[in-house]
Amino acid sequence: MLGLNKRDTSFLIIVILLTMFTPFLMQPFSEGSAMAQFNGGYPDLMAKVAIFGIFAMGFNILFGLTGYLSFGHAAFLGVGSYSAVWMFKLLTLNVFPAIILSVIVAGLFSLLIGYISLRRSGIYFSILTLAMAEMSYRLAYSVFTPLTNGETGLQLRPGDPRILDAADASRYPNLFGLELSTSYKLEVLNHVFTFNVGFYFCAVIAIIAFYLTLRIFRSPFGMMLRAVKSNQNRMSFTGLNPRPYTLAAFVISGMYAGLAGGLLAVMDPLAGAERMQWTVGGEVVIMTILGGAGTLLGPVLGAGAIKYLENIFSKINETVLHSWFSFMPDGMEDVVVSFFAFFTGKGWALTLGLMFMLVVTFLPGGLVEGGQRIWNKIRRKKPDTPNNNPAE
Amino acid sequence: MSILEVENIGKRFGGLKALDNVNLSIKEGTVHALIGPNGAGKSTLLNVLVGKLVPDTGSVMFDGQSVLGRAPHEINQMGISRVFQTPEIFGDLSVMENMMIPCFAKRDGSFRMHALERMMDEKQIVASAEEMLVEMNMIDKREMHAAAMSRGDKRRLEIGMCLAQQPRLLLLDEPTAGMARADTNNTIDLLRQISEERDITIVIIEHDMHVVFSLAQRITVLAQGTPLVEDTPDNIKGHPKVREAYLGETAV
Amino acid sequence: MSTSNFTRRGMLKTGAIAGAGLALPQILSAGSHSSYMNAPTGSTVTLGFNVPQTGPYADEGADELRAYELAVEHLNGGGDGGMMGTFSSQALQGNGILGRKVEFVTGDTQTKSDAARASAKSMIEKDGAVMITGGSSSGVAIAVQGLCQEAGVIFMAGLTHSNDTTGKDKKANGFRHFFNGYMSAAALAPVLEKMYGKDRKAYHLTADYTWGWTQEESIAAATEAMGWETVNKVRTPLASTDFSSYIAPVLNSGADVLVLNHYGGNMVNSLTNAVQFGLRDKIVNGKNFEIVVPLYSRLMAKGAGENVKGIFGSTNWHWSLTDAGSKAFVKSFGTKYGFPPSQAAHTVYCQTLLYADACERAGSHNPCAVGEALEGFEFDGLGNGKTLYRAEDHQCFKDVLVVKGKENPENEFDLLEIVEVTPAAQVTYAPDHPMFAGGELGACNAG
Amino acid sequence: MDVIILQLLNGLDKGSAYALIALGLTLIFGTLGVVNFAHGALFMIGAFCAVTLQKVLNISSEAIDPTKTDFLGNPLVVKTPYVVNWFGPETGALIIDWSVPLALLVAVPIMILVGFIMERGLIKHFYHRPHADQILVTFGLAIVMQELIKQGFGANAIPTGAPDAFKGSYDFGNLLGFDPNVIIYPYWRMIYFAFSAIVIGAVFAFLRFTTFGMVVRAGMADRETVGLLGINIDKRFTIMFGIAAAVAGIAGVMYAPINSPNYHMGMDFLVLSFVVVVVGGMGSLPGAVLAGFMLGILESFASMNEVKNIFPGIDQIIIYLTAIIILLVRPRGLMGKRGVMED
Repeated sequence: MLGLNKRDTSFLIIVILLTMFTPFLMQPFSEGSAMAQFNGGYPDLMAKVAIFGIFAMGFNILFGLTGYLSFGHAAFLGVGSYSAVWMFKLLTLNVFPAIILSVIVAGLFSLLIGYISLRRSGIYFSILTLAMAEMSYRLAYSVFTPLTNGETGLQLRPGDPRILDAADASRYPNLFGLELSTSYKLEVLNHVFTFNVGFYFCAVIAIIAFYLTLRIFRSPFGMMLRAVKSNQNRMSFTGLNPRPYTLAAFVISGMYAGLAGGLLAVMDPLAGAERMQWTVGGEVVIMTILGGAGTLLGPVLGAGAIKYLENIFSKINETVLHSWFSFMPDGMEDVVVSFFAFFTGKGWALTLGLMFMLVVTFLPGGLVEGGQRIWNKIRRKKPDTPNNNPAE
Repeated sequence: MSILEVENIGKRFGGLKALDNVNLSIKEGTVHALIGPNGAGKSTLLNVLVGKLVPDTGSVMFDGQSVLGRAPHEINQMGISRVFQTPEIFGDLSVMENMMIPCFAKRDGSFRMHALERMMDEKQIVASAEEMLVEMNMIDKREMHAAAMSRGDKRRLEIGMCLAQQPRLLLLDEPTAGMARADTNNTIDLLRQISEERDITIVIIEHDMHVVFSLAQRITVLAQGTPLVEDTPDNIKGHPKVREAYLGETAV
Repeated sequence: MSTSNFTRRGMLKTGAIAGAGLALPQILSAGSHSSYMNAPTGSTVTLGFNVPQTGPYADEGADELRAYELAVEHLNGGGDGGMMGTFSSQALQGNGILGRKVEFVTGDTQTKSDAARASAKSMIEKDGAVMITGGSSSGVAIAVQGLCQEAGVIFMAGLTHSNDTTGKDKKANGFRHFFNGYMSAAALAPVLEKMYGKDRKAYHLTADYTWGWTQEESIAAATEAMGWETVNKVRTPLASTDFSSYIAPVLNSGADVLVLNHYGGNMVNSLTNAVQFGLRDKIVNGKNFEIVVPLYSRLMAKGAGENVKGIFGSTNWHWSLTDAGSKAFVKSFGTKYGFPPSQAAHTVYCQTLLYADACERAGSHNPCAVGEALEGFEFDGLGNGKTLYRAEDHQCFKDVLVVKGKENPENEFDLLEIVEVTPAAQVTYAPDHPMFAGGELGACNAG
Repeated sequence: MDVIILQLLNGLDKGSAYALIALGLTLIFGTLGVVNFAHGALFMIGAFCAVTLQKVLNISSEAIDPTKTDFLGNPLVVKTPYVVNWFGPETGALIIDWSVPLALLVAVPIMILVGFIMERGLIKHFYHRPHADQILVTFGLAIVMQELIKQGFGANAIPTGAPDAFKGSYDFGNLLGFDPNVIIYPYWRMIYFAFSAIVIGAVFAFLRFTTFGMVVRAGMADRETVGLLGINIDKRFTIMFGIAAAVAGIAGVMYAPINSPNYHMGMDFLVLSFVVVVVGGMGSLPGAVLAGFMLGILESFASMNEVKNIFPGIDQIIIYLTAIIILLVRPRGLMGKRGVMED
């Protein structure tokens, strides 16, 4: 189906199902229970996971397949966001023109940066991309303020021209009139599930992006990219110039980043310069490695893990901890709470750092390898389980 | 008719003369061996031929066209393939994929995306890759991780990958180094077959004189970056200067 | 990764929901069940405290959080009531807000617009917060203010000093108690004139982003109006950590005053560097060389150590004020935490009380009703004297403190001394003042 | 002319800070082949050695002074540092005043120990892993280190002054025949420059004139061969890591009076120091030092308004722009070696 073999088709279907049921999967705990704090099924987080999943998927096409480690992909994310918001301001709040422009502009920008950076390899390439992204960030924050609105970020204003929109059209990003912020809530057995138009929009695009990634992985082009990573020497002694292949991968991943940037602006029409900072570019590197570089699902898992940790752990403050451990005797409760407070709330970054260290040390293949190990253990216990292990 | 003309090649590394005024003419359809002690400049010469090194002086003409100043992949496209001393294959890819890449290169030497095509839909390429694997006697290993194979198998694969491109000139850098005697004999047979059936010119660097004298029609002896003598194997065997300088220390 | 396992679980779930959905069909769309976003339905109301907990302003954030917790305690009738006793409006009863117990959620802005908005969104979408407050920088404040306007909740800004927050980026749902760059300049200029005279040459070092520019614009205009000459304005990159190459040429320029339009880490480092270069020991044009830091923060002044001694600046509030409100606040904060509150703590405490009070007076949490209750609201007893929440731009107009780094501090908190309390009238400007023009409040949004 | 001399001084001073950090980073790159993103954190921990020593020296006995009150109106608690109690007011005050130079003595053993633990406990498992993994694990470590420091010391900067004797600045203007005040430079920055020069010189001398250094240099040139010689290169790598950590640490200690230390100062320097190392050329110690000084000087000149008026915002990007140009003109940076970190 869709040019995929049977195994990949079932893999794609599983991914589609997982994505479509995200509002349930990320909301496992009932309202009011102590564990409700860990529910992540609200629109913003779900959409962020989808968007950063796209970002990481694209990055993985470059890094996972060719091995070129770029620290500058934040620049394309930022450029995508700026393009989308400008489109909102000038033309229309319909999301399609904005997203299309984001992808195009990011593609052109990555062509320029890729053309220059790919003249070098290894750490020299990494530093070139880092330098260009950091330059973009700093200029966007200061000198380019008329274009980017600097520190405050580019945002919508009532006075924007929006020449294609009717006077009574929606004032928020919309899908032909349907506002992306519209949500439907389903209350079942004390669970509240939120179905948000914006999330499903991002989810559909993420699935399309995933499908394209799958096709690229399975294509001769994908094979060539892996060949670049494996042995550039043999590649050129086989009559193939690696440069166009790496550049194509760079531009494709830049376009994915631009798409993600555009979607960020669609979900929340504000584009800030911080999106271009090297820390954001570093974040996508981390997502990809954490999930499993070069695997199909790994980068998405990595993106989910980091965004979840950032948004959920940072909200577990001492008051919440006290409410969890209130059953303990007073002195003990304080000790336990102050221990956990070290890792949650304002200490969430510590947990993040520890997680990087543990995963990289013990699971060199990232979270996907962890999943595989667990799967293998289960399989060894039940040898008759069918061998269905598509998340390679 | 000579296919490769090397004239006055000189290359210095700092104060060291790696190649000094090398002249060489390779006849089409022959097996030509380069021998000489370590450091004689054999590998440096090969590196010049494939575009990995740019010489300080001289010219290299392949089939009437200059090779110098071209990138390695362009030289390869002209019809020169090379087998390295340590096998250079795509270790992270399967054996089949390793073989498909030169088949692709043969068809699309210049860059084409193929990004949304299915690899297995490339029937012609799959077929020719499989054919080559059969010929190399490796078809049963097609799904194997290339890096996991034995050294001998890697060498066979590399030779197969070069042949898949149907080159006119094949350069081999010590193809039997570190091989057991049986493997060496297999390799000799393979190379002889290549030379005779496929009409491919072969330049081979080799220390094992058994291999050299079983295969070569012409032999050039290099010493200290410069050709000492060039002749047929029989004459080389009896050449006093060569015996003294090189073969004297080697049991023939 | 065992994807097939996931599917099985996913299938089970769907089944269960389909069944339950039949039994209990209750599909709601936003706003259909109530007249405004996140209207509290039970016996509690949730506020969202969105402060920097990581990144360079984490200490300000921590102090804000302390003040929030104190405010919640007071609103719910705990503690000594703090400024609730001195607040001129006596609508608050100590029984929560409108009889609902106040609960809160916290989040980390990381001092980044994206993270701050994500955190605010999660408070609104996940926790049902009806008001968002906090922050320690203008970029974040403006970003979150815009978000709250779109989402339909009230935003009570924390520490944000840029003119734009209530200028060109003002929003109907956003309110600022803190003062701004213009007010700093208007309060400082007369004091500088008195101390340093009319004939001065000023050299500006300015953080190269929006807040820095509005601060520079404000202070340059105010000092030029009283006769000072601006010799040079130099922009410094936000990411700078070492200002030596910007400080070194100052003396060479013939200037005799250095104005540091810096905040946070920039301010600590540029001031430290300026003192290091011995600028303050020099005599230029026959006068002592002076340094001015328009926006002072005690927590940050601490980072610059002894270098702040004798240096003028302005601040929103200081714990050494002796009015009843300030004393009550310092007492309850100091008793609870063991040290005096910062200006960031003060402003967010006031904002929380002001919000609760407006709800009481409006009789609703509806953002539009609350906004209406805050607009044009005049009050006293929150530490800054008589204050007006101006309806036109949602900016508080109140007395501004001009302070000086103390020469002989008595303890580690005693870093600043109040030189003058500039009355509100002197720092008030027209709503359409050019430095604030270009924006419009728009209509309030209730979601 | 005076402005140019002034910015040259500045550039040398900035450059010495960059060079010193890049030197330690290159030692680890060159010898161990490890991309250490925690190097900035080591620099930061060095600075906090100075902060901690200052705090330790200020540990005080407490007495209540009933005549004064604190901010809440309670009787004031008067604190007197134990050092003052033990050594008398003058000597005690002097010891506290000299806490930064004294911290060097504390920092060296602490940093070597931190380096040993880091190398043995973590880094050694990553010698044969991809550089991306090394980056991730050391980045994680850097986050953990800085979060721990934040939990202990807070997020705001902590003033850590130079001894009184070195406060203030020297007027070069008079010396060189310019107007007074036009070229002034702080004493402590000059000390920092001299200190950097000494440390850089010491590291070079150590590598050149000791057997240990020769083995390490051989290891930098060709790691495999040295391993084949039967030399216990592991032990030397550990020691090398300790030395690199100590260099970063003492650089941090001496930097504390220039800018008050805060927990994220390491991250602020991290990217910059990587750029310096790469511009210098991977694995080249002289390259790192040269690049450090070059970028420092360029940055100083770019911050002048005369330059900024021609190229707006040039001071924001000068370092990155220079890095790009140099890498495009010289593929392996100023003095890089072929094949180091190119794959």
